[in-house]
Amino acid sequence: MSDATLKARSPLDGYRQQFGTLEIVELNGLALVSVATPLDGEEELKKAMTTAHKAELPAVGSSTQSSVDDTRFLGLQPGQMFAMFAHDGDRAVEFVAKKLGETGYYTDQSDSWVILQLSGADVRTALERICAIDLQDSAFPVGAVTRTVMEHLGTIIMRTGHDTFVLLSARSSAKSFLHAVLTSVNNIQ
Amino acid sequence: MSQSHRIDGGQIDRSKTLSFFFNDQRLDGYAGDTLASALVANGVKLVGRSFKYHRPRGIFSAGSEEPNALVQLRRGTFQEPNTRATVAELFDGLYATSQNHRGPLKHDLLAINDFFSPFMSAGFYYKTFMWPKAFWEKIYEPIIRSSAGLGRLSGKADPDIYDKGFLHCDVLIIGAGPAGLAAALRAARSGARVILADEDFQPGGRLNTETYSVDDTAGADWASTAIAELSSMDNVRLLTRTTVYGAYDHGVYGALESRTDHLRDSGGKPRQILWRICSRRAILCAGSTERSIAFGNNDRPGIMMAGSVRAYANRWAATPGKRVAVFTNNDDGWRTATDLAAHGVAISAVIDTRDKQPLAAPSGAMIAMGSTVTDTKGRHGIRSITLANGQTIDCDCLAVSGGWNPNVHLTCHQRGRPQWRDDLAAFVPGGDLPTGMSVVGAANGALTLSAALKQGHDEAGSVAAGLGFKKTKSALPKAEDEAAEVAAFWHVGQSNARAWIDQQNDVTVKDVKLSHQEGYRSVEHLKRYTTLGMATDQGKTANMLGLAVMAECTGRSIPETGTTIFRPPYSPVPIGALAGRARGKDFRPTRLSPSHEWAENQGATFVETGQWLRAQWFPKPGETNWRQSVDREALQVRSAVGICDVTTLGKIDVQGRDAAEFLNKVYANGFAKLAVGKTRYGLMLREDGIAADDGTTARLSETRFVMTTTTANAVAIFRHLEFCRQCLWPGLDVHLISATEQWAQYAVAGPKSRDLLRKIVDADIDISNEAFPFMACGEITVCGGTPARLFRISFSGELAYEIAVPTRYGDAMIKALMKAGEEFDAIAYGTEALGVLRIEKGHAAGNELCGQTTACDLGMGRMVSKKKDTIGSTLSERVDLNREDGLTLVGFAPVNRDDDLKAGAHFVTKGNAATTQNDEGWMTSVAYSPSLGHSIGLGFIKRGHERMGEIVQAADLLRGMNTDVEIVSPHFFDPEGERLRV
Amino acid sequence: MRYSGFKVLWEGLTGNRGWKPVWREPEPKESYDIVIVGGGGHGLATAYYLAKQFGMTNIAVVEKGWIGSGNVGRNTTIIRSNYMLPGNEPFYEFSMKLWENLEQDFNYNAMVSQRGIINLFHSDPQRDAFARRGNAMRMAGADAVLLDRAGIEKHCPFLDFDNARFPIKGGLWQPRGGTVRHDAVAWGYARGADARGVDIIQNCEVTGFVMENGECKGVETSRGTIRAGKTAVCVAGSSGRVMEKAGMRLPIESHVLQAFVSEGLKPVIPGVITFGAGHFYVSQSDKGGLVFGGDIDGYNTYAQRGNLPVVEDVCEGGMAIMPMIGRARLLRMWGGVVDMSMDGSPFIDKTHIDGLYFNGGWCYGGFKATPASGYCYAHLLARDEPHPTATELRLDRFLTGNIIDEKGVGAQPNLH
Amino acid sequence: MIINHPLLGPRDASEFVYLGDASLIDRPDWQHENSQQEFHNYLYLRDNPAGEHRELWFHEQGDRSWLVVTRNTLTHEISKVELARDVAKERGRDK
Repeated sequence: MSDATLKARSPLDGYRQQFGTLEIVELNGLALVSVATPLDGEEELKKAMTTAHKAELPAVGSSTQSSVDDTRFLGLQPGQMFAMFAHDGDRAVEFVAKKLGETGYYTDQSDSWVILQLSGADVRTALERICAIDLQDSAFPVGAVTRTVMEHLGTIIMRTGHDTFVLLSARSSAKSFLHAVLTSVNNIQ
Repeated sequence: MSQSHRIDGGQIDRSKTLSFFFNDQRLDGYAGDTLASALVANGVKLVGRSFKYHRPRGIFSAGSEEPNALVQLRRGTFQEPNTRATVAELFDGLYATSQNHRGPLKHDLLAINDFFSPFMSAGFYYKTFMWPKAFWEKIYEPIIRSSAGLGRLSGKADPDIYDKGFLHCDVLIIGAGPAGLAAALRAARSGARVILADEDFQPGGRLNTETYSVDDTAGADWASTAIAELSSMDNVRLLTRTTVYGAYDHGVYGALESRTDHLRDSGGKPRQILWRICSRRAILCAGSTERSIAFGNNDRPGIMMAGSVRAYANRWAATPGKRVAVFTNNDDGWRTATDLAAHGVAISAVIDTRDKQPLAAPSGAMIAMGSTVTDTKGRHGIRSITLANGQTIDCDCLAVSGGWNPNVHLTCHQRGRPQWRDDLAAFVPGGDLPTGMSVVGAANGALTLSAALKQGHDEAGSVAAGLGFKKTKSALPKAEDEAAEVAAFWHVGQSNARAWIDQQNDVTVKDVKLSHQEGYRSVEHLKRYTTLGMATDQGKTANMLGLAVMAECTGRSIPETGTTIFRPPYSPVPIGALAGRARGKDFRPTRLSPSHEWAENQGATFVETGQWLRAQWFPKPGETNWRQSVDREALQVRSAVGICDVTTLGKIDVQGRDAAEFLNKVYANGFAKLAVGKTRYGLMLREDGIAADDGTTARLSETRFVMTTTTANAVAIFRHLEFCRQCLWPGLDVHLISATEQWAQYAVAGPKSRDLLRKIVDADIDISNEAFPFMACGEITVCGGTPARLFRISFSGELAYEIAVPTRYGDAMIKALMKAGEEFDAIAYGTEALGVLRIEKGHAAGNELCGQTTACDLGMGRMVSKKKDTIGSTLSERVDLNREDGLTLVGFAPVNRDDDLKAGAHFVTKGNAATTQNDEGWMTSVAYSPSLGHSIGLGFIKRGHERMGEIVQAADLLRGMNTDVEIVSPHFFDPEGERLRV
Repeated sequence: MRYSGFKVLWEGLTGNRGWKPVWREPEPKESYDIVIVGGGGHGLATAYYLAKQFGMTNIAVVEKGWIGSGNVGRNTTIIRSNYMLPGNEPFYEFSMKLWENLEQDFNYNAMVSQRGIINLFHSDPQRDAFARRGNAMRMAGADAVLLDRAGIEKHCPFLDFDNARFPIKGGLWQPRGGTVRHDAVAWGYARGADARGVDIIQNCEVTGFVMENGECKGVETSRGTIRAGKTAVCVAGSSGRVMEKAGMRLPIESHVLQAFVSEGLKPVIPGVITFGAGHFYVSQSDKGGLVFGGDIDGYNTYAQRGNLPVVEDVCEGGMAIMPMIGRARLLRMWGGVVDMSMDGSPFIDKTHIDGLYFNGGWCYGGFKATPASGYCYAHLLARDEPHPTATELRLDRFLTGNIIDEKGVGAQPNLH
Repeated sequence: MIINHPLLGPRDASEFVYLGDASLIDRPDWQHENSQQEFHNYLYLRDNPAGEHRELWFHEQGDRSWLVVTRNTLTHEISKVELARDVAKERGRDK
């Protein structure tokens, strides 16, 4: 039996920086759980989401927000979504399972990603240097979410406000990803 | 001579004097100048040398089509070869030198080539330099190479930085001349997202270089008003200094924006930005390029395109000559005479090939209709011209106009082929334009101002409407239609002297005729044999002439003779810009495991494994070479316990009611009956029956498995599994998600591994051999409640485990393990020791799973189940994959124990010569085994399993070694595998 | 007419009036012993060796466009014999030996320039694979040298040794590798074949095969029927299109390979250099242009053009090992349609149809094979048995499992 | 190139990984009496048409869908994009 308890570390040890009007913050304390829809199980999952979260099943490319709690559902691929909610522990799956029961297959993804939030008036100008997705309002409105690639790194991008975007990229390359974002910011200023 | 050729007017800022250097001579110019216009203003005529004959060359044009005025810009590591002076913006302190001469520009030693020109006609080098054979690489080629080429690279890393970006728009408008501006205004006013790109730093195109007026204001002023309006609209993105260089599939365009080339110093910002523009529609308004006429000695400095001559006068207030003659086959040429005269420049003559009424010309100018220029004089700058009738006329500049070629380049980048228009004596865009592209203005053959404005205006209207934007009032800009008649005239027959077609590559009329004479008659043969149009200007001013002369030779029309295809880029693009940020350490991302920082602090040496950095070994004080560290680490694992970060292995979460059935289909061996809480080694085949990847898969519940893949194949295997899931067996309830990043995983290996882990796992968890035997797995907690996964698997052949915790605890976990291990002399070991241990056990890895070997070759033939439908099982049974004399993976030990084995050596039966015929296999992996005290190897050899004990040669011709090795079992250490079950 | 330095001098002095056409422009005859479909490098070489080595001259080469308009006219001019597998290496080494005597043989200076080729490696497993390859080369009589980092630095001091993402650890060097003036190869073979009586017929498109009770008796063309004892298809890039007219499906996909050339520069690069951790290879032409390329675009296509992602990927590779080329400008980019075969290796074989022969599947490496491909195809056509160095290049090898997969990536053409 | 994804709209082709002819969905029956020939034809032989081509693309840097894209190999024009899973079901692969 070990006396030591394990101390958690975030991918970038809580990065936060202001560049003119543009702010970059590493978001921590968020749980990410992938929910896969069992074959022919979509209806039950929908029901469970309505009862437990008052939330719609998100279409691929968009996200829905629970109206009773802080859970956001990210529609990332057919038959699979991410549930994102505030949670600082390592028991995220249990929380989701408690609500949705056996209507989905769950995999904890909370430790798989580095999460950066970019906000400010220049945010689109900075992102256009690394993001091939058209981020203007008509093409990528608030709430939109998708996986794409930036500087050779797979990235999930979600628009959470008019001038606010949340980027998720693989944890192991968090430093390279931050470097890519910072380079864009430097290059436009 | 300070700006001796500067005249009144122009769009330069005389309040900002800029000084610059050309061949170390200090000169002055003004803001708004290009290097070329500043040189013109200073009366500089000779600016370079031609490629082959090293003939004196002067500025020929005023735009990106320039073939002659190529300079080396800037100094040191910033040195930039082959820069066209005509597009280089002047800045204070600009430093430029001329290129391609030995000795001073004025007295180029290689000018001697010109005297030998009779022997250096087109393709001469294909007919000689063949004897003696050895001389080609040793003598001829080095001489040719050293005199060829133009500018010089610094040979040092490019110090500038570059960036890229993505833009999206409804309408991309290429070119901000009259047509482009008219189109942009209309499209933008309709509310469409517009991108307007122009290569110039001052939009307006020929409105800036001509004296026309639009809407009753001077053209240049109208242009700046239009730009002002467009800049004020937030649905418009105005990109100046931006060349759209290529048209790609589905409305994607490549564009290069120059950001700091016009500045003395980039200030740490990107020099250029490479934009990839996604457009729904594109309107090409690229204008047209003037072409020359071929006549005797038409390549002298001071002989220029007529439109460029007046461009220098009108826009840059610089006259290329004080006594200018004009030689034209069209009305436009005359405007050069009148415009320069208006600036007070003397016009000595206007020679028009057409036999018709002369147009209005300046007084004092000699007019010759239906005449031609046959020859010129003046070594470093033109002094006089000779007419067909033998008359000689003095001039210090000859303005030549052979008509205008629409800039159809981008219309050809996909399948488009230009069509001939007789009235223009030029090619215009043909059918098969890139999807979504339309062409207007001069680029479309509308060579007059009002026609260009109208086409731009109209097309933008219909494009906007087509995209569903509202119709808004937008008036058509008014302008006059100037005279623009032309009568095709290509080259002056009477000239006996050489007449140049391609000024940079020194291709003359004679060369084209010779090409025809020798049978190189297709346009492509002509181009390749004579190098016509292969220079840095891609023949923008030359191709038409060459085509016309070839047509004359074949007696066919120009369209019958063909057209050369324009390929991207429209104008050359720096390789640095195309690479963007991807250089040095930023070439590709770096993936770090959670224990990386800890390993760094231990002084570990790291190695690239794909994008991952992995600890290779952990040197201890006093260890002077890597072998000492690796031997120690391997021995310590065998005798006590070692810890190795295996986080990089691919991990895939496989869930669903049919997960087991799915695994049964993708693995060659069976998985359907794997019990919950158990782990199994799995071998995956490709559909062609070759081994693809291997790993262990653990069953955590009835519906949940955790699969591991090799680090190298993680991504490809996931893709393959998704293919199986979505395309082959969509009826199965199975779901995949990568968990590689979610878990920090450590191998704890060695006789003391259980004792160590007992100090880590929580008390209620029994990991005794009985409760947690070999190949067991389970979800447990460690260090007081932290969730973890424990697998009892072994790559080293020792009692061993792999323990995984959520990545956030990875750093803490390695520290906890090392601390808990202190009392057992635990050590951290890296990938090298990992390799030694697996080779001692005969486990296959990347070098064995090389994509060319079957399960049989690997000694796992029996694992391939014949009782089920598995990827690869059918084709693995093909005869040649199951030959009697097939390869087998076996071990090799040096007969002389002191010999070092080398991977990559080939096996040859003792006594046989090392030849392809005698080749029996190769050594895949080697290591020094500290446990056995000698070098050991794994390798494939024919019939290996039948040849145990045989001595063969490991032939390594590359490293001059031929080692006797004994064929042995690949299981060098603990062959019965007792140690891992205790 | 014989070319020589003296001839050049004489013609120079007499106004270059005496140069004769390098090939005739004959009308197609009604029938030939052999009709070669495709006037590219391989087709012309086949005709040349049939005439010169096997004494067969009643031969026509029919070409849809202008000769040399295929990949011999749009490649990156590299020659090498650095292959690994016994099915390949002897063949490519045979080709290398033919290159070494080519110019004197056909009296045309194709500028065969053996300035060497270096394949860089960046990891120990890569080194082991190159050692395996280098030894296979040496065992087949080719030359190969395994260089360490210092050895590379000596040859190419300008590479990025200090700051590279994937450090250069060494390379496999073939000193006899190099480059050749690609168009001249087609012209030289054409001139040599024409001089020996072969009819080279340009602008003559094959529209079908003449089939009589299951046998191939010639071709239908845009210029009429041409009968033939044997019909030899040699149209790499269009193999699928042409063989489909004979009802054959092939283990081949058509893909586009892009290539690039920079503006002319004074010499900076000695031989051919290949990056082992990215998609980039480069040499410098005698005119001074950097000639470089990388990976195929990766999707089926018959269009001779590619797209931007590969252009950028190639330039990234270039800057990653050679940051000095950043200020050199890319002058021209183009694409060639290549036959990507299922194991990355070619075919020189009879088909199941009597009288119909097939040569193709050269992937992106057909240029270096031109002489041996022509020679071995000629051998097969003249003797009806494969040349000793080409015995494994068979169409049925996937049925038996005798795969020749140098890269070890399996039946996926765009990975080879 | 731009691939108009049925769920996500236009996306740059560089997000995708190409596999090949959509006939790779029609994997033969392993128990067919001539299964080796069948698998050989399935895995190795191609129509390789000059014109319309149905082909498999994987949206690796996207929604991880395998798509069947109908694209002209002469013009690169894309006329149809479907989810491969649906195509596979239509061909009865879920039975």
